[in-house]
This record gives sequence, C-alpha cells and structure tokens, in this order.
Amino acid sequence: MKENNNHSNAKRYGMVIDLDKCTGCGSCMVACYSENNVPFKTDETNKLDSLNWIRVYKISNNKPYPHSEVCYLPMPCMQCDGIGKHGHSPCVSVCPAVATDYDYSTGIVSQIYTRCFGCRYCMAACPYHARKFNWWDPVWPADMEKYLSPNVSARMRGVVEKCSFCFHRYQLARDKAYLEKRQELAEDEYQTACAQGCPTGAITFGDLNNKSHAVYKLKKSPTAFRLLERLETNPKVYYLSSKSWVRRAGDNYLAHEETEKINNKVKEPYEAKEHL
Amino acid sequence: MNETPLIPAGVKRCSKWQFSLWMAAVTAVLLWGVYAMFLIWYKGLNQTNMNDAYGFALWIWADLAVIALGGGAFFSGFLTYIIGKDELKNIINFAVIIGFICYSSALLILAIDIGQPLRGWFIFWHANVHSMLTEVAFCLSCYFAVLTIEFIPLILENPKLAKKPFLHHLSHNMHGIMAVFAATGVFLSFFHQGSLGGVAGVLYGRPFAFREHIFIWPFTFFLFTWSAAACGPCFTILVTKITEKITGKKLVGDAAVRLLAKISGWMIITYIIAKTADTIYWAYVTAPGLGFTLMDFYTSSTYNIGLLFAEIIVCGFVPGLILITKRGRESSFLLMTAIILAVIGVSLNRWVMVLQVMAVPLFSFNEWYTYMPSWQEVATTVLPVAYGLIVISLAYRYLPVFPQERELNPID
Amino acid sequence: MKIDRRSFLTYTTAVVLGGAAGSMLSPATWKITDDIAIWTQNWPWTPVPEDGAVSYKQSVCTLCSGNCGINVRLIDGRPVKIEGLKDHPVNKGSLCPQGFSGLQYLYGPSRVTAPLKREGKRGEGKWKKVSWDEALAAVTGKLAELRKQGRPQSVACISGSDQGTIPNLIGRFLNAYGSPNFICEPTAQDAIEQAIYLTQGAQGEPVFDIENAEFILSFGSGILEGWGATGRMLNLYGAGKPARKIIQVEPRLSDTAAKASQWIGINPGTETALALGLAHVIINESLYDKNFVENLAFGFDDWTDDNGKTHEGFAAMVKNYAPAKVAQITGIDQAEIVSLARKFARAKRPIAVNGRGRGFLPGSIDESLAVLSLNALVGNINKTGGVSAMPDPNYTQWPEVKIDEIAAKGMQEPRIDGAGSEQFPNTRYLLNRLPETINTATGESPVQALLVTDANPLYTMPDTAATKKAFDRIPFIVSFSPYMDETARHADYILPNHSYLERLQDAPAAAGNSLQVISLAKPVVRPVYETQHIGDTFIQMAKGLGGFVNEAFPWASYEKFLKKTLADHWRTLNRKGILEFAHDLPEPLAYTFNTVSSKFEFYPTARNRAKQQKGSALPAYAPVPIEGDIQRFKLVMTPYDSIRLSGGYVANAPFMTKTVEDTVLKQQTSFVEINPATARELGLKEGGMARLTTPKGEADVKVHLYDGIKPGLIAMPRGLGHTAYSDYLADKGTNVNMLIGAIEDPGSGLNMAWGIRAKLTRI
Amino acid sequence: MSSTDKNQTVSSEAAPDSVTPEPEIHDSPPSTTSGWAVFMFFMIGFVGSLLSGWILFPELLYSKKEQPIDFNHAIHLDLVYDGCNSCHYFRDDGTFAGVPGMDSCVDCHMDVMTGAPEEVKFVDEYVTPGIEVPWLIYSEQPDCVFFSHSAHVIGADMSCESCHGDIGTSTHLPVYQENRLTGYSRDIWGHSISRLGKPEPGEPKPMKMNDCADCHLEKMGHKGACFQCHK
Repeated sequence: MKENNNHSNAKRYGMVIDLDKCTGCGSCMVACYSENNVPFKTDETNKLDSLNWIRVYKISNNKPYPHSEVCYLPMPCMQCDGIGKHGHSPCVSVCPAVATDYDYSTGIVSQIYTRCFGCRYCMAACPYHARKFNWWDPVWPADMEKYLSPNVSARMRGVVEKCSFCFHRYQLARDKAYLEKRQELAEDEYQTACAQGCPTGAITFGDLNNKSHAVYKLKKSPTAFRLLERLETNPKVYYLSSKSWVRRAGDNYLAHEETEKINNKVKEPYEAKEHL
Repeated sequence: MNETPLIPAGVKRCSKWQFSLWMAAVTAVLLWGVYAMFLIWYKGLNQTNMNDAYGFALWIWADLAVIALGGGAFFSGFLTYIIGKDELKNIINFAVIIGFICYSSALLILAIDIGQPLRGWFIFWHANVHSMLTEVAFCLSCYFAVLTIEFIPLILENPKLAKKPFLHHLSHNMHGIMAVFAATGVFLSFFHQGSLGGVAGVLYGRPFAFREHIFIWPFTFFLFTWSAAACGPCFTILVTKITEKITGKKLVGDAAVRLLAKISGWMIITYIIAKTADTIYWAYVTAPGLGFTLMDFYTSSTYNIGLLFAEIIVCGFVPGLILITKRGRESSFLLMTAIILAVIGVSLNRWVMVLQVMAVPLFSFNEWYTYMPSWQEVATTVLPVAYGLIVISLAYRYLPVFPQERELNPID
Repeated sequence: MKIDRRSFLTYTTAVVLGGAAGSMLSPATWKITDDIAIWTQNWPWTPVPEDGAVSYKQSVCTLCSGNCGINVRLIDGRPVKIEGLKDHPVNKGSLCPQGFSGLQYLYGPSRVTAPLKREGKRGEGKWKKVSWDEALAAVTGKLAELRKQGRPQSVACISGSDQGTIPNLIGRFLNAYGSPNFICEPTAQDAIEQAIYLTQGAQGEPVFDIENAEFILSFGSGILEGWGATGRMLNLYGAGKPARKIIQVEPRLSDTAAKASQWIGINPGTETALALGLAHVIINESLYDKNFVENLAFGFDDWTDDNGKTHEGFAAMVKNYAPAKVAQITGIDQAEIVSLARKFARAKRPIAVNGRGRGFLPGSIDESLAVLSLNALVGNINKTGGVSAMPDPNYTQWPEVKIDEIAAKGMQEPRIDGAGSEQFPNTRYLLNRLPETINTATGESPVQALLVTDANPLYTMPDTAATKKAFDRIPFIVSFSPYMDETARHADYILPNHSYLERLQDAPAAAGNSLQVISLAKPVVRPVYETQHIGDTFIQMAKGLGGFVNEAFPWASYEKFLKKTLADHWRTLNRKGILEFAHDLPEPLAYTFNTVSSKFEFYPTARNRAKQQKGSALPAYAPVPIEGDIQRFKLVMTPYDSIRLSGGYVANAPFMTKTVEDTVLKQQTSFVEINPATARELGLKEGGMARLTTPKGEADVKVHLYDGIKPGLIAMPRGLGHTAYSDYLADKGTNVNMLIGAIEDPGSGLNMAWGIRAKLTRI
Repeated sequence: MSSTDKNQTVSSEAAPDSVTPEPEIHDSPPSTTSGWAVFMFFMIGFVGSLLSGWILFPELLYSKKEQPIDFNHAIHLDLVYDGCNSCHYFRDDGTFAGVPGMDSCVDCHMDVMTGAPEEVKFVDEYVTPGIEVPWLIYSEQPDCVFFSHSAHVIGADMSCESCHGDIGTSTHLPVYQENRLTGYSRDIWGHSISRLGKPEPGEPKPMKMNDCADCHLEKMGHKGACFQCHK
C-alpha cells in the first residue's frame, strides 16, 4: 500500500450531492443497477440483504405534523481517503487478501470479486454500510441475462461488492483517450451512471483536485458536509444542504456541540494538505 | 489372540456399550452440525441469518471465544515449561487437548464462515500484511500446528501405539523438546490473541470497537491476549471439573488446580483493571471525540449498560477477587463460581466486541441492528462442542491424559 | 513376502505417505488448488455478458404517457442500458426510475411470449399457446358473430390512451365495426380538460407552462412523483431557477411537499374551499389582474341572462369563502391563507395546478374550476407561464371511414358508460361507470366482448371486486397486453403486443406539456418473442372481418399506415425523431375564447346547471360524500403515489420494486402511514400489524408512523398488491384500489373520490 | 464417562489389573513388516505421485480442441496493408475489436477464392449460411479482466508479438487446449505446467495476473492498482 507520490497529476474523483435538489425518485439506484449488472431477488424488502451500490435513505427532522420535514440522502460508497488521507480507508486496511485497494491515481477504492473470499471484514469496518454481500447466486430470470453489460463482471455468491464510481467508464474513457493520444480526460468523459442519471442534476461528479471541475468549487460551499466526518474516514462524497438539521444528521454530535464548529475543526487539518 | 489393551493400564473405564451409547449420542449432535455445515457449503451463506449489517456474527464470536478459552493451552504451557511450575504438569496434557479442540474448531468455523471456502487460501497467498485478520490466520494456523505437535506425543502414549519402538521413542523425544514448542506457542499466541483483539480495535469506522493505539496496536490487542491468558486456564479447570464430575473421579490434584486458579485470579484482576482503565479512557476521551457518549452505545434493550456491568464487575472483579484469596480457591463452590464467571466474562467480552459492534447504529437516523442466528448457524456452532466432547472422551478413555489419575483413584 | 492384515495396513500407509510427499513436489497439487479457486471465479452459472461494439439508438419511453426521449446503449445490437435523451424537448435527458428499468420490460417472466388461449377457468392462469392465425381467427370470429347478430355496440374497448395513431386506429376499427364504446382510462386531466372547456370553450389537452412559471401553487399534485411527464417535471425541478417557488398544499408530506418551498397541510378533500378562499382574499384585497378580469372575462360580477334572470357572479360567490370559514374547513391557519393568497397574487408568474398525486383520479369539476379561476384571477390564461388548452396538433391525415348499415346502427346506440349523454354532455369517457352498468343490467351483459389495450382495469379501477364481477359477466375478453397483467390473466385470449422497445409508434407528449411535441418511438431491437404490433393485429382483424371494416384499413401493416397517415411529416419525424409544433400564444389572439360570451367564463355557462348547488354553475365547495359510516369508520384513508411505484397500467419492474423502502413494503405486506398521535390512540406501534377496513373491503397491513401526515388520516401506497405478472411483483402488499370506490361527480360523471372512510385495528 | 457410578465395571477393552505399564511380548505372530519394504512402498507412492503429477496430470487437465477452421495467418498477413491491425483493429471508441467477425471476412470470401479445402469449408459452413465462426481464443481473459489494448499498443507502443508471439506468421492454428476445471486456454497459464522457465522466442507469453504484474513492475516500477485491469 505504498503511496505513489510520483503521480503529480493524480486525481481524486469525488462526488457532490446536492440534497436540496434530490427528490428521492430513485433513478440513481436504478441507473446504477442497470449500469452495473446488479441482480435482484423476488423479495428485496430486507434492505440488509439487498444489493445496492447506492441507497437513498429518507431522513426526518422528527418534528410533529405539520412541522415535519424529510430529506433524501443518497449514499454510494464514500471512496474514503482514510485516516490521514493516505488511502488507508477503513475497508482497504482490513481486507486480508487485498481484494480491495486504494488506487492512488484516481482515489477510487476497488473491489475485486474474484479475489474476495467473503470474510466480510470490510463490511464490519465500513461505517456507511456501503459494502454488500452476495448472499445468493445472482439469477436473471427469463432471458434477462441478455441485457447484462459486458463492462462490469457479474458477481458470484459469497463475495462482497460495492459502488466502484463506475470505474469501467473511466477505463473506457481512457481507452478512447489512448486512441486519440491524449493524457487527460475531459470532465464529461468520465461520469458515473448515477450522476448522469440523476434527473434533477443533484449529483455532480469529477476530480476534486481539478480546479476546472464543478466538484472542486461545490465541495467548498459553506453548506457542504460529509458523512461521519469525525471518524476521519475522509470520504470523497460531499453533500450540500441548506438545512442545518440535515447537516447535523450527517454525523454524531454531543448535545452541546455545534455542528458547524465541529465540522470545520474536523475538516481543516486535512483540507490544508489537499494537494498531496 | 491376546491384543495389547487400548486402554492405559491401571485405570478404570466404563463399559464398551456405555461408551458406545455416549458416543452415539454425541455423534448424533455432531452429524447435525455436519449436515448444517454441508448445507452452508452447498447453498451458501444465505443459510445464515447474517446480513449486510451483521457481516460478523455468531461464528466470529464463537471463533474469538474458543480461541480465548483455548488460551489455557498456551498459558499453562508457558507456566509449566518456561516458568517451571512443575505442579501444572498434572493438567498440562488436558490443557493441550482443550487447546487443540478449540483451535481446530476455530479453523473449521472460519472455513464455514467465509463466502468462498475454496478461495480461503488467498489469505495466505495474497496476504495483506496490514490486516489483523491476516495476522490471525497465520498465527492461528501455525499455533494449531504447534498444538498438534504437542498433542502427538500424548497420542503415542496409547499402550497399543507405544508398543512400537519407533513411535515410543518419537513420543519420548518429543516430550523432551516440548519446551521449545511451548515457547513457540506462547509467542504465536501472544500475537494472534492480540490480533483478534486488533480485529475489532482497528475499526476506526466503528466507534464502539475502536481503541487508541500503542505503537501499531490498539489497546484491545493487549487486552485480548491478557484476558485469554487469564480466563483460558479457568476454562481448562472448568472442563477438568466437568470431566471429573462425569467420570466420578478426581483426575487432577487440588494443588495443581489451585495453583492455576491463583495465577488465573491475579491475571484476571490485573486484566480487569486494565480493561476498566481502557473503558474509562474510551468512554471519556475516544468516544466523545467522535460524537458519542458512553450511553449512546447502550440504548438498545438487548445491549444495555447492564452488559458492561456484567462484564467488568460480575464476570471480572468478582471471579478475580475470589481466585486471589486462598479461601476462595479452597471452597469448591466459590472456585466453581469464579471459574464459570470468568469463562462467561471472557465470552461476553468477545460477544460485545463482535456483535455489539455490528448492532450500534452509526447514524442518528438508523435504528439498532438486530440479529438472531439461524438453526444452521447454531448447529455449526454446536458442532465443535460435540466434536470436543468426542475428542475428550476418546482421549480420556485411551490416553494417559491425567498423570495423577492412578494415584488418586487406586483400583482395588 | 507374506502380507498379512497388519503389514498390508502398514504398506498402504507407506504408499499414501509417499504419495503425499511426492504430491508436494508435483505441480498437480498446486495447480488443482489454483484451478479450483479459478473455477469458483468462473462458475458456469454466473453469466458472462458478451462483449462487442457499442452503439446507441434513440427512441421514446412509452411506459407511461410522459413519452420522454431515451437513448439506448447496445452492445452488438443487444440493448444493455437505457438513459435519458439529452436533446429531447420533453425531458432533456432526465428519466424516472421506471424509464431506467426499461430493459426489464423487454425480457422477463412477466412477458406474454406468444398468443395464448385460456384453458382453465378464468384467471386460473392455465393457457394454451396458439398460433397468431388461430388467435386472430378466434377473435375476429367472435366479433363477426356479434355483428351478424346486429349488436356491434356490445363490443367495448378499454384503452390506456386516446393520443397518437394507435388508439385512433383502434377507434377507427370500432367505428367501422359499429361500436361507440371506445373507453379511455380516467385521469385527472379529464376534469381539468373539462374545466378548461367550460371556461374557455377550448377542447384539448391542458397545458401548464411550468417551464416559465415562477410560483407554483400545487393543490396536491405530485409534481415530483409522476404528475404529467415525469422526466419533464424532474428536469424542470433540477434546472429550477432559484426564484422558482413551489407551494404544496396536501394533507401528507409527499416527496413534492418535502421538496417544495413550503408545505401546507390541509384537510383532505377541501382543496376547492381553499382555492375559493384564496380567490376571496385576492378579490377582497383587489390583487387580481384587472385587465383580464374586466376585459377578457365573463361572470366575475353578477350578470343577467337573456331571460332577465340575475345570476350571482364569481366575486359575489367567493364572499362565502372568508378566510375564517375556509380555515375551519381546511384546517389551515387563517393568516396562512391570507398570506398565501397575497404571495400568489403578487408573484411574478404564478400558476395554480391540480390533479392529485400522479393524477389517477379525475376529481371534481368544481375543484378544477376553482383552481382554474384562481389562474384566471391573476390573468394567467393562455399565456407564457400559464394555463391553456393544447390545440389539436393535426399531424395525421386519415381517409374517411365508410360504414355499413350495421355499423351505422351500432354507432347510434348510446355509449355504455353514459359519457356524452344528456346527463354528462361534456365528458368523453366514463370507465368508472362501466362495472355498475354491467352489474345492474338485467339479462345478459350489455358488453359481450371486451378488448383491452394498454390498460389494466382489473388492477387500476377502484372497487376491484365490483370490476371483477362485471368482467365475469362479459363472455369474451381479449387482452393485447405484452405483459401478464391482471386483466390479461383474466382474459380469454391474449394477443400480445410488442413491448415498447420493439414497437414503432408515434408518441405525442403528455398532457400538461407546454410544447407540442410528437416523438417517434422506434424499435431498438427486433421482437424477442412471438408478439405482434397491436396496429398490425387490428389491421389483420379488420381484414378478417371483411367488408367495410376491411375497406377502412387499406394498409398492409402499421408501418405503412403510419407513413401514409403522417404523410409529409413522416420524413421529418423519422429523421429527427420528433415533430415540434409551435404553440405560440400571440397576445390578442390568445384571448379569443370559444365560449358563449367569447370571454373566459368565471361563470361557466356551458355547465349543466341543474346539477349544481342553487342552480348556479359557479364552482362551489361541497364535501365529497366519501363512502362509509362515520361512526363505524372513524378514520379516512387516501391513496398516495410514489415515483418508485407504478400505479398505472405498466406495473413495476423488479428494479423499481427493489428501490421501494422497507417502510412501504415488507415481504408480502404493505404499510399504511399514520400520524404517531393517531397510532397512540389506536395502540399501534411502528411496524405493527393492523387490519384496515373500508366499506369496500379489508386488508392486513403494517403500520408506519409518519410525522408528515395529518392526524386521523391513513395513507396507503398505490401500485402494490398485484396478483398477476411474476414472482417479482405478485402478492406483494395490498392493492389500494381494492379498498376504495368511485363517487360520481353529479355534473361530469367522473370519479371525484379522493379517499374513503376507514378503520384501523391492531391485530 | 457415561456413568458416575464409582463401582463401574472394568471394561473388556481395559487392561487387566495385573498388567504392568511396560509393553510386553504377546502371543501374536511377529510382524512381517520390514523396514526396507516400508521404504519401498513409500518410494512407490512418492515416485508414482511425482510421475502422475508431472506427466499424466497435464494430459488429463487439458482437453484438446481443434479450431473450426484452420486459419492461415501468414497468407492473410501478406495480403493486407496494415499488418495485424487490418483485421484486429481498434474501434473508434478506443476499444479493441479482437477476433474479427464475419463482416471482415466476407469482403473477400463472399465466394471461394483459392479453393483451398479449409477455405471451401469456411465458405460453405459459415459464409453462405451467415454464421459467425466460433473461434477458440487462445488469449481469452476471464470476465473479471479489463485488458486495455489501447493502453498497451498505443499508449506503450508495444507490438502484438510481444505478448502473442509470432502467431501472425503461422500457417496453421495450434491446437487449442482448454483447462477442464477453469475453462481457460492453456496459453494463459503457459505451456510449462510448472510455470518455470521462459517461453521460447515466438511463443505467446503466459497471461496470468502475475505475468502482467511482473511486466508492470519491471516497466512501470509498480504493479498497479487492482482497477487498472479489473472490472
């Protein structure tokens, strides 16, 4: 897990999800299912054995009618940079067989189904429940196999899977760039299926290190926050919300603590060394 | 034809049919577990009630618990061969057998627990040296090998096998170098018991489990080693006492038991003080830094603060204090109470460090996660118990496990 | 060497040990270990999708009436992913979860893969696969027989839509055949359309120019949950100018309410009162558009008719709706009402919209009139950002139909559903009246053969039991559905249509759109199963019937027909995929109304007055007499729509059901939402089981406590409780339609029910 | 163990009371096992296991399959203008088309050109009925692999031969050997069952992940991240 500092132009792909724009329609989930060959079962109501690379949670301010408010919160894999931003994401550091690693050139946390032997330690380590286990063999009934995409391999039972930030799209975009003898990808050349599929444009995706990418500015918004930041997992998925109760729901606070104060305290030491 | 007897000389054993009946009963339970095991291998882990929130559940607890309880082997070995507590030679054989059972069970459960058993060897071949689980797998396997080596000379002491000069000498020579293996075992155990503590302690995404580090190891690393050393011998004593109860014979002299109990008592007391310190530091420094109060971790009806009290006071200080007092050790009731509490205590510790870690919700909008094992999980967890009973029964019947048996139970 | 038992054992052990030692040094052991692991990585039962060249095909998603543009990714001609089409004027690249699930409608266990003939009892699910020739012969045989008996009017067709060439082709078929009974499934648009007709004299789909509105006052419309074209509304929301405000008036905190600038909880069914109350404030404070009201509207002030009788005008009428009274009716704070009225009237480009949820229920004409009047008060009629009626695009050219005597006689018969009759002169279809008509008919059913296209009435119609009873009385039912839906399952023959991705058709944009767009849905893949385009099926049926019916269909196939009918437009449509008609509303011209007064009629003179309160045609609030004894049923249940649940004809794909939350459906059981306060009174807990009883039926449900719902109200999701399709959908939850009934609007005959009385008891 | 009765009977299995712990001589006939014999049997097992592992096992592990048509690369290579790329080309989106489909062949082979038996077979069995040839692909990677030809051929300017050997100049297609357990081509593992030694010049390179990683380590200084080549 040696960090490769030679990557002067290393990218840190990340996402900014504007919760004010998210209507909870679920298009991101379905766009993801169909992009990534996510299987389905006859009963998907147990959300704890349902394969979802991005799950939209519905959270509430818990105030009585008519002061009640709800907010939808899409949660893909946070692609954590890990404690100290060295790529030691909670899951990567625990996998005993290097079935998941941190790609220093993109900041994306991989999951290799053929390497994984299903110990589920990474699931225990991930505070976001972003990792899902294939409890069953996938089944695509009545010819449905025919719609499977060749760009993402189907998973066998007994292995862990998770959101890959549609890494195959990066691979394909790179293929094209090689053909055209380019080194760099344009912002729109590599977009995740959920970002592309979000009908209200709530999801923005790009290189957090690249000043010309939309995410670079968005993540600096005063209403930006990340989930469970205090754990120092350093997620690369940012959220925007104009509602303070939503921002507070994104992490744990002691009763007397103020959301923004803690947020800034947690953020700063790492934001300072942004460019590593 | 007058065969060499299978049963060691000078001891009484129950009749063949009694033994067969007993073995048949235990084997039935074993087969139930084996059936569940094959069901899981064939159909996959959907046979369990684990889920994406409970990736680690009953099995991992069983693993951690049996390894902690099997810790009696390495610690008794350490005391016997390295510290030179000769008195403990009267119980070391049994400690080794219990350790062997525990460790082989742990490996078996791991083989059932993984989603792709046929790829299990990836943990060695494609090892990630940063993972605590890798450390566990390596040390566990190595120590299991050591235990096997420690067990072999005892097996070779079976009258029928000992008749062959080669085997007899092998056994004798192996005994001679047992200290070397004991030392190796202690070294390996220190690491894998610790690593098992590390398994939970390094999870910095899980505030309930996460502990601050000393050098590269979280506190739990040391607490696990220590608690295994403290409570493992209690389990050895407990199994000895149960065996004595069932056979109706005294098998190990009081001196050995009391010595082990005394050492255990001091270990427990020191462990629980360390554990208390760790808990206080975690409750007042670590957790609040992550936005949690201690009580946030105990708001469920299952996982309430009573568990912490039970673990530290009832199953920690109480047995510790009993065992360090002479009267406590000499009263058979108090001794039994203490060793049972200690065994429960360490098991409880492993339980919360696995299952409560999974149960605690990390987001304010999530509920506590609940889990109830499926029968397949229960059967495969009972499987090692049945297996252990069979191994102990066979060993007791055919091997000279207890050096003091003949002396304590003279046959008229 | 003598070998006894013991030495044999020893030697065997030696061989085994030797073999074991040798195997450590042979590649076999290690390679097999590796290969077994590799075997697990390539289990033959885990599919390996075939790779190939990528291409894209553009088409239209016709899974709902929204008709959003889609871009289909194909690998070597095999569709693998559906995405929104960026350049499509309707959705501009946005797509709803159903649209993304599209490929699960192409394949899958719900598909009817060949023509089927019923074998067992109706609904039993026993089928015999038959050839297309046999199926067509059987259906045309039956139709020919009824014609021969001189009662072609006993053939009815239930259609999901009347827009585009396919429904028109079917309508033409019925016309030539001799049946007036082409019945379209009801939507909220029916009432709005009628209100627009009554006030403006314009017949056509309602247009809400949301694109250009800046203050949207929604009376319970699920703007973000599938109201109108889902892709369009989501896109508009996302691209929303920061100035755009949405005020959602609804008794439940829906997704739309959650995302609105303001949510106003209201007593269910009192929207009309609120609209009139707002009008009261606007008029009282003189905030209305004087130019429009004074110069372009009629019936605002009291007026005298030709007979010299004086009628109360709109302004005088709304005096009855003072904020204090409206507050009492609606449960909204008085100050809130006044403030909302001011905000609405002062907003730069306000628009008021209605149609509950996704608009499955038409609602009362009064409500639509009241909301429309609110728009008129701010002069928001026929202008940018306003409400208007879409003129007929008129893009098709049809040869005239010549009909024979039998057909002529049949066509003169009154419609079975009573639409267009003296009683309901302005209503076109009244499907909700069909079951009762059939069930109360003496002798045999007035419907002898029922054709069902793009519709699933056995699921979507209220009071499922009555509908099923009526269907049981119909001797011959033919479904043209590509899916084994509830109605298809209950049919005698299924002549399966292509699924939408295999089908060619024109697709006019959904009601509500401000742009007049006709898209061309092109097949993206060759038919996967033995299905046939419904257009071809009807053309072949016409051929089978012969005579004038055959002559009305001078085309060899639907494709040829489409090209002919579109005439000059075909080339553009085929090349560009869309036809866009300018829907400009140049100022003075826009305000010529086709009413008696040639003005916008606050007082809709064309309305059947006799049915109204005090003989006035003005909108008025009267509580909808929802079914049930208030003593027995203390609570009120109302269906709600979710964008993740299709309540309409094309049911959920597995992917959509997968997104449904576990507080909506758990295993086989639906949840109802109730306020925690209500739950406390009933002794119910989160996730607890309860029996929901309504005058129409009962169901066991789970309870989800939701702060966002008015106390006393029970909300139940629409779109669950299917009994047909496949294991991925059937027997999941309760169909809310089973528990509710229809209530006829006395003026229009449309179903104006919004809920039903109900009881919830712990079990 | 089954009884707590202190007065349990002595089992028939048990040694009689009088027996001393010393092993003693019994009446049973002396064992016929001799040390040499044991060693001999051990060696039989040992050598047998070695022989079957090294010689028999590879024969059993792989099934041999003939290609549907014995394609002559050399002839074709002479006739095309752009070398391998003429048929094994990059698509416009940068993906590699791999083994050409029928559409590449029919331009020339609409009818039989040379009358060579394999060509006649090709035209009769595949071209005329319009069926794609089910070629067996020697370097077919499993589904989990994303191999970027453009990164290697264009990005790193590698020649086809550097991995595929000189198949391009061959006149016959080699026999395809399929691993019965994994379904992989033998070329992936490499023809040496022990994976010792290097392939002969002109032979295709083994293509297991370790081979990729070794080359990357050598050329790039690191093995690369998982997602570089996995999907």
